[in-house]
Amino acid sequence: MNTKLFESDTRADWCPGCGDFGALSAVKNALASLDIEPHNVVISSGIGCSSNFPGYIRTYGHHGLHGRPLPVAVGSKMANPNLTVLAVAGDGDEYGIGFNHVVHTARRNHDVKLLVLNNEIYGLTTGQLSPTSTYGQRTKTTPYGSSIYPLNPLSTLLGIGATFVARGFSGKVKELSEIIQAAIKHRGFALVDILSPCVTWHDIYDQVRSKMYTLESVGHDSSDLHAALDRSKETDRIPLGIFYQNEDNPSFDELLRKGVGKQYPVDGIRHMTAEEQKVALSIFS
Amino acid sequence: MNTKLFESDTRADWCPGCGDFGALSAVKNALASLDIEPHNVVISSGIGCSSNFPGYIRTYGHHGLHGRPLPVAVGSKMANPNLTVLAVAGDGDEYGIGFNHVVHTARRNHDVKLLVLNNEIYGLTTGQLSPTSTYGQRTKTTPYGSSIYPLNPLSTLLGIGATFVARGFSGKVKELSEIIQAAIKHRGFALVDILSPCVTWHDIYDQVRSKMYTLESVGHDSSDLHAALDRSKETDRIPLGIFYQNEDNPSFDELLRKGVGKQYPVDGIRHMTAEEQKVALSIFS
Amino acid sequence: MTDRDVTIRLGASAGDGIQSAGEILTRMLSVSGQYVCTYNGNQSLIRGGHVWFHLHAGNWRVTSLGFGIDYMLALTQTAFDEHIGRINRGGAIIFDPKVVKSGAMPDGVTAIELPLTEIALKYDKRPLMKNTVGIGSIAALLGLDRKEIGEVIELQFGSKGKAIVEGNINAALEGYELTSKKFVPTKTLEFDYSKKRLFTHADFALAAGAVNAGCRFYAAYPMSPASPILHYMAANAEKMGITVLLAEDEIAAMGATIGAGFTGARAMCGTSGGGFALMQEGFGMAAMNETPLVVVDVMRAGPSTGLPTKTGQGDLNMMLGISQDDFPRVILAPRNPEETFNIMGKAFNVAEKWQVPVIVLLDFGIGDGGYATLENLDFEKPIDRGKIVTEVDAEGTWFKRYELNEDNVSPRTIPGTPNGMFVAKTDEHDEYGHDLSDVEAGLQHAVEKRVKMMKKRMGKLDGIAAELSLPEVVGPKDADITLVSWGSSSNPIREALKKLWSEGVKVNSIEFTDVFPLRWNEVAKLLKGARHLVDVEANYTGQMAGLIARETGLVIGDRLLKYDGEPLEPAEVVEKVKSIAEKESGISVEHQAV
Amino acid sequence: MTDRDVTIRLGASAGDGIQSAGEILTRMLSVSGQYVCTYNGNQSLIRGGHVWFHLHAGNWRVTSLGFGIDYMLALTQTAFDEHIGRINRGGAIIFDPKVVKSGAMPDGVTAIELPLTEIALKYDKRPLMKNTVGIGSIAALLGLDRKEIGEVIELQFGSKGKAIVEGNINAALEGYELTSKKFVPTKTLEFDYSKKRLFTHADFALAAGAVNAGCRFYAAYPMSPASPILHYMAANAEKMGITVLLAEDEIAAMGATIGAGFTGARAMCGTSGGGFALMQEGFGMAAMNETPLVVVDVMRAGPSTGLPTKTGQGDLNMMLGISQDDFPRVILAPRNPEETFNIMGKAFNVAEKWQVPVIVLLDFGIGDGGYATLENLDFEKPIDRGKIVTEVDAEGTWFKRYELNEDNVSPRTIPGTPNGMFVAKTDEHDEYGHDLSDVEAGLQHAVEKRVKMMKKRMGKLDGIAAELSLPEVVGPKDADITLVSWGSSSNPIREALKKLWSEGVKVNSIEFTDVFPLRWNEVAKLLKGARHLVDVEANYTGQMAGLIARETGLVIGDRLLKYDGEPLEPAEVVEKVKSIAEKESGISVEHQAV
Ligand SMILES: Cc1ncc(C[n+]2csc(CCOP(=O)(O)OP(=O)(O)O)c2C)c(N)n1
Ligand SMILES: Cc1ncc(C[n+]2csc(CCOP(=O)(O)OP(=O)(O)O)c2C)c(N)n1
Ligand code: SF4
Ligand code: SF4
Ligand SMILES: [Mg+2]
Ligand SMILES: [Mg+2]
Repeated sequence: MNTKLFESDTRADWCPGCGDFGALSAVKNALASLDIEPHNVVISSGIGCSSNFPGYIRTYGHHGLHGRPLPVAVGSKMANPNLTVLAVAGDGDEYGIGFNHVVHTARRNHDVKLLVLNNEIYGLTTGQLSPTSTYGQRTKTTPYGSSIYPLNPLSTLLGIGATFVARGFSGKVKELSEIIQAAIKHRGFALVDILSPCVTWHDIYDQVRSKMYTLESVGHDSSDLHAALDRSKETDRIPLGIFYQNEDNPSFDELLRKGVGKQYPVDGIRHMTAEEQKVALSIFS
Repeated sequence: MNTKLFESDTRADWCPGCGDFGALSAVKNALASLDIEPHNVVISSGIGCSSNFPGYIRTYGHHGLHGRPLPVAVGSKMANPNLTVLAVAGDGDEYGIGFNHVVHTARRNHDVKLLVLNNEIYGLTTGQLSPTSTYGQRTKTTPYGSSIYPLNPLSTLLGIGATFVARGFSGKVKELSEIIQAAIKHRGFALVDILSPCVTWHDIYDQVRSKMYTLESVGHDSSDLHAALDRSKETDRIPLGIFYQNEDNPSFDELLRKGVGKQYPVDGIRHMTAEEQKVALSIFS
Repeated sequence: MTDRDVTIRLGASAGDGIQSAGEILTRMLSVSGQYVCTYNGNQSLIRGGHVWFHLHAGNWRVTSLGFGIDYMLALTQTAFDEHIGRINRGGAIIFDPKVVKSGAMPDGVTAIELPLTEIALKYDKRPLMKNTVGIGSIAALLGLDRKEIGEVIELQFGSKGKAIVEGNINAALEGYELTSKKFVPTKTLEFDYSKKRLFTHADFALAAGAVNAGCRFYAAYPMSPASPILHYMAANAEKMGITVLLAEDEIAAMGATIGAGFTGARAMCGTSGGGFALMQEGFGMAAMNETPLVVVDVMRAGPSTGLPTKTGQGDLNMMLGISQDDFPRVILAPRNPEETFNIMGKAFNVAEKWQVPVIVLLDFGIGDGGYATLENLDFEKPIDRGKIVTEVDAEGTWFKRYELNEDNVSPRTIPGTPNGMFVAKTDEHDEYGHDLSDVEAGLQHAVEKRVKMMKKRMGKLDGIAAELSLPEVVGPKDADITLVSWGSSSNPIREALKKLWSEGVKVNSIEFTDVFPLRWNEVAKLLKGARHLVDVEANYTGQMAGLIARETGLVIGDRLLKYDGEPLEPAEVVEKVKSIAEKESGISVEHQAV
Repeated sequence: MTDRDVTIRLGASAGDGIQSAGEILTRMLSVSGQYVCTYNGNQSLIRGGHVWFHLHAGNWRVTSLGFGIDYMLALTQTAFDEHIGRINRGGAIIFDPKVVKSGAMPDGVTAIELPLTEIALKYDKRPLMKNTVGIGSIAALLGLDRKEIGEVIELQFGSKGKAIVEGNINAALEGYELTSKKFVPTKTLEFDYSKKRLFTHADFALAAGAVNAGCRFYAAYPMSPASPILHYMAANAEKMGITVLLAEDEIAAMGATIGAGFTGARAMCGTSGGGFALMQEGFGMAAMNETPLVVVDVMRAGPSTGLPTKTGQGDLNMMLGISQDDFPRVILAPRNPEETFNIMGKAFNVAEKWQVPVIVLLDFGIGDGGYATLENLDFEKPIDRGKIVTEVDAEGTWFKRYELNEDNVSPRTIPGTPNGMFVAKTDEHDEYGHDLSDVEAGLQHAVEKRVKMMKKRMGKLDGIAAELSLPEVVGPKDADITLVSWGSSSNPIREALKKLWSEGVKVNSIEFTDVFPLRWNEVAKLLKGARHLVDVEANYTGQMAGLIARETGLVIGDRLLKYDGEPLEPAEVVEKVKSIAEKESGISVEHQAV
């Protein structure tokens, strides 16, 4: 499918050079490569520079509240499992205020894909320490350098038992697109942590470029949890790719449908059937 | 110190046989063993059967909101680092609604100790599925058996990089007390997951008793993260003890005091000094 | 047929099974043609503490707890001591003299001493059936046909096996026989065994009403007294095709509901006040991006954790001030389970037609905490989904989801619809859902659009108000005293009116079920015609009176406010009205003992 | 000395550094004896979009944006086009003809064409200094001494090195010279170089005021426009001994603040509306367990995400309806930075003396978004910690933390105090903090205690109201028209009054700074005396008018409501008042062009 189908008529208003542009290209490319029609995609975002994302890609979009892209995505997917549902947001959104939703969406293995545009900073609010900001980083809230330990989203997700954990770099669009495609095809929840530098408040392009390598290149086995954990904890080098994937577990939605069957909420806009009424009345007697 | 000092005049109103009684004894015993004076202890709890805890032990107590024991504990400790601050609450409180606070309190390594009275059920609200309820478990919200994957709090905390992760059993008061003592002495944040069976909605006494063993007995090395991870993922047997401990990292409070110094907020109830006024006025000009 | 009714109370310790006993009794009377209304006096812990169950039943449509207690079953000393003072003259109290020391009885109250425990132990090792014996005794006092007892017990315990069913039946019958032999009932009911009446509490009624209105998505985090809605949805998920999410917290429950609503489901979430506090930011989002949804708040006595198993109507102010800045919202407060079932069609229709979030306010007293008879259930109220567009022309990149319109409602597409793409925005936006807040904020054209968007959203309120119902006026137009109430506080008023009218007091009642938005000028007219207004509600400050004052300037000076967690009783209303009547007429009216 | 003032606007693209240019100009005028008031027209994104900076300065205490624009610097075509229509007759607009096409100029507006970019490029590779050239030009128009320019630029850029300082000074001076040579200023100021005035925005003033009031604990999650408070606390943490928590979310920020308050700190947290929505449950907890704290909401235009960098006063209703059920709260809304600094002592004293949570409401317009002159800062307001008990007798297991008292305030111990142990409860509790909700709920004695506890908490409101200030009445007692406002909406009114009085209109102003709780009967008296009331506020529904109606029954029918995100301007107030005066007198008054 042509990525043109996903073009918005709104110019992305990120700062020139912002990493989010690369992520945007990668997502368009991934959806087109998988031949998913724009109207069958929902992208749910939060609030932040990164969360302006839905306006710049022609799919259904929900540009909601800071930290809450996942609940909206989960509700959307549960209401209509035919849709491809992505959540795209910032590190503040997803690793800070909204991280509890990440934890529980991951452990329940909902079939939604989380792309975190991780710039290690609160961009839109003009540069405060984020949960992934590094020890020593100078920001508006740590003018003398941070003495707060950062969150490692990858090792944490591995600890949760997430079934797909990956890291991409917005400066490597093709590779990123491939990771996103794998995430979309994955059975259940997927986290793609995307290093997406903020050129205004915390430019880490050079740092990433100098430290990065692909997991593929070292023959990493993405079914090996221990290896994944070790790789996820590396700090002197930056591994990119799929750290861990496990497709043995059915997704939340598969399990749900086993019980409730294919009666999707969007199709259920109807009165009770006679049978259902009987059940209802029996409860009242 | 005599545990009598910690006796409340309020009778604990848990159901007879509730695991929380054992946890209560263990905490009293641990504090007394460490000679910590009752008035220097703050216990912050949430809402749930387990969270009624503070009323039954004579220390300062804060019986707050469902899921929010940790923020209150963190604020209390930051305001007066001389206090011993515990958070005691249920699995719903801490692994459900309030888990984001656990994640971030752990990663920042605040010097507060979290004791989760984990009964794998929402006790006080009459038996709904909790985040630690097991796959297949029948509850009020899963009348036909749960098809939702539970949260593994231990492996998750290991993934976060928590510096003290342990599991106790309220049926083993002495051993539990020892774990809690180790937690209190630990440099920074400690999680003690306490299996504390709910005899009314989900009685797992027999199950725990038949599957449990101590990590000590198998020569577990609590500095070995990988071993800890493997142990934390066991389900056919239930390991008890300290899974992981790491005292290399200073606590949040140590790092904070490096910058701000020993000016505790509780001692700072004063006007600006002349020096501070000068700083303030220079910002206004 | 004369109006007959009776009030019954069962008191015991938590764990004695008094709730199930109360349910049996309620069922027994319902299948015998009685209207019922009950209240569950329980504790916020699982075992221990004193609990009770109150039942008001009669051959007319009772709406609240009635006056005092006619018959009481006291299984513990506390039960006896707590309630003995409220037993009416001519009433009776059943107890086991081996357990309860009665002392001197109040005037006109009969002590019915029965060997409850002894009988119970005949049929089970644990004396749990003592309340069944008590039920038998009460059945005798009421003059109920003994064969009804067996049927209902069978229904209740059927699943527990034959032995338990039979034991219970025999225990009940022993209580029945002993009582009929020894006591002449002072107050009996008129039974019609051909009339099987339905009953439930408003939580279940709401769940069923929602499903019937097409709601097949429910998200929640457990919270008393709203949890039964979740239990209903979970228990019936497979039978009725309901997708249920037990979320990690209320924020997620609200978020998922918005996601589902946005995606085209009729979606609902429910909680109690503390949980609603957490949902507020999401609620504001739904109002801003015009996503239809219904949210239920089953109120309990607060503030904060408060009295989790007690009742109150203290959350109205919260609903008027949900999250930041002004946006449209709709507040409905049905008075009883039947009205709750029936209002759900309206709730969802308003939500979808006007693309706004709708709040349904219940409280513990009518929710989890009280059964009432259901009579007229409307399963057929038409479903109106409003301006959903299913086919969109291929022109243009984005769909004009927030088109400015005469009626302030824009056409709406749902994900999956080709060419219908738009971004649902919480930032101020233009007609396509593009940001006005981003690069253009403050520019003249953006400022003008912002004003239009604000007017569009807020303008819906007039349209909705035109559709919502004015308060119901009950009783004579020409009254000396007018009681003003909303939601459940109307229930005791109805019974008070009956009594007051019978004593010649000229009083009527104005009852709000639709609370906001209303045609306030019409409300003002209604109220300004009254001679003496009394605001009756279950909170400290008189929140509904506050809303009325805010909207109309009319301050209701006289108030009957109850904030102790207990349900408002008709006697309290009667007393209040009489004290006013007395003062105003100068004539002393006999007081009702409360 | 006659009153002299001028209004200046700088317009550019985001990234052009217009905010720092505005700051330089503000400082320049402040150190030259001027009173200032500014507004920052920025965007909710980091680069791109049109931004502007407005400055009103004069030798009298200006309070808002003044009337129209006297001098404008337009760095872009958009800046020119957007603002040209608002330039006053006699005013001038500075622009670079290579960048901006002016077309025909409006009557009486002078075009000052300068080679801004060309000059700027002389001193730096990027033409960033073009706004410095513009500043020089404006300085010339104002008649400012050229040596002031150097001093202030040195101060601003000192840290960036000598080259940058000198480049900027030279650039400014070129602008200054060119302008003085070519143009005769139409409107100049009266300078007093010996008067160095202080200025800041209310966010910083609040932070400083809080620290001076003894607050050494601040917790927050970043949110515009409240973030500067956090930045202030973080930047000064070491210098002033402040413990700062950058929390994982607003729920945690509020929770930690309560923990710190409970532990004896003067603790504060701050956010904007969306974040406050999340803090509500915690706020209710603090009110219930009587923990003192201060929380700041710097309002921005909503609803929901709304216009994050624009202003409004839409959060009052939220503050009146915070979380479930009734509890005491205090709402203060200082009008400007100076008042904000000074009110913080009161905020903390009220919080500790009455053991209640206190809200301070600011908005973007006076907060992050606007500077104003500070004159009378009270660093010495006594600290009153209320009933803190530091020595407790050893008898008894628990301390009677919630003792029932005449004044509804109980003695308070803090953790660490021997024998002072108690449990801070969100459940309804007795005097020791033991549950009333648990095993005893509904029992008569517990019900009675519940009522007492409810009365105790709510009873504080009367005590607090007695201490809080009634609205300030500005202007003649005897007025035809009375404007009612609160917080920042008072600011444009002050300047409107000045103008209206000068034209003989009999108008006065009633300005609320303390908003809740108040002695409403006295407020009513004050308002009822007025002939024609006009409510002036920055929200859609007139939330303060709603509160007044709720509490007094007085509905202010005439309203000037602004909800477009832009600051209220004095001209809008003038126009509104004149249109009323006209209607009421039948005489046509000359309208002020807006
Ligand atoms: C409840 C709430 N709290 C705070 C904010 C303010 N806020 C907006 S964006 C943001 C953080 C942005 O950082 P991130 O999520 O990392 O996104 P980025 O801008 O870096 O892409 C914050 C704190 C908000 N909008 N809502
Ligand atoms: C915000 C909020 N949501 C929901 C509740 C209702 N609630 C009270 S206790 C509880 C769960 C109790 O389970 P857990 O934390 O495991 O404690 P337990 O009773 O099992 O000890 C819930 C959901 C609440 N009080 N507040
Ligand atoms: S501030 Fe940073 S994150 Fe935001 S648009 Fe600019 S470069 Fe990107
Ligand atoms: S319900 Fe369960 S958790 Fe609660 S007190 Fe009883 S046994 Fe303990
Ligand atoms: Mg970021
Ligand atoms: Mg539990």
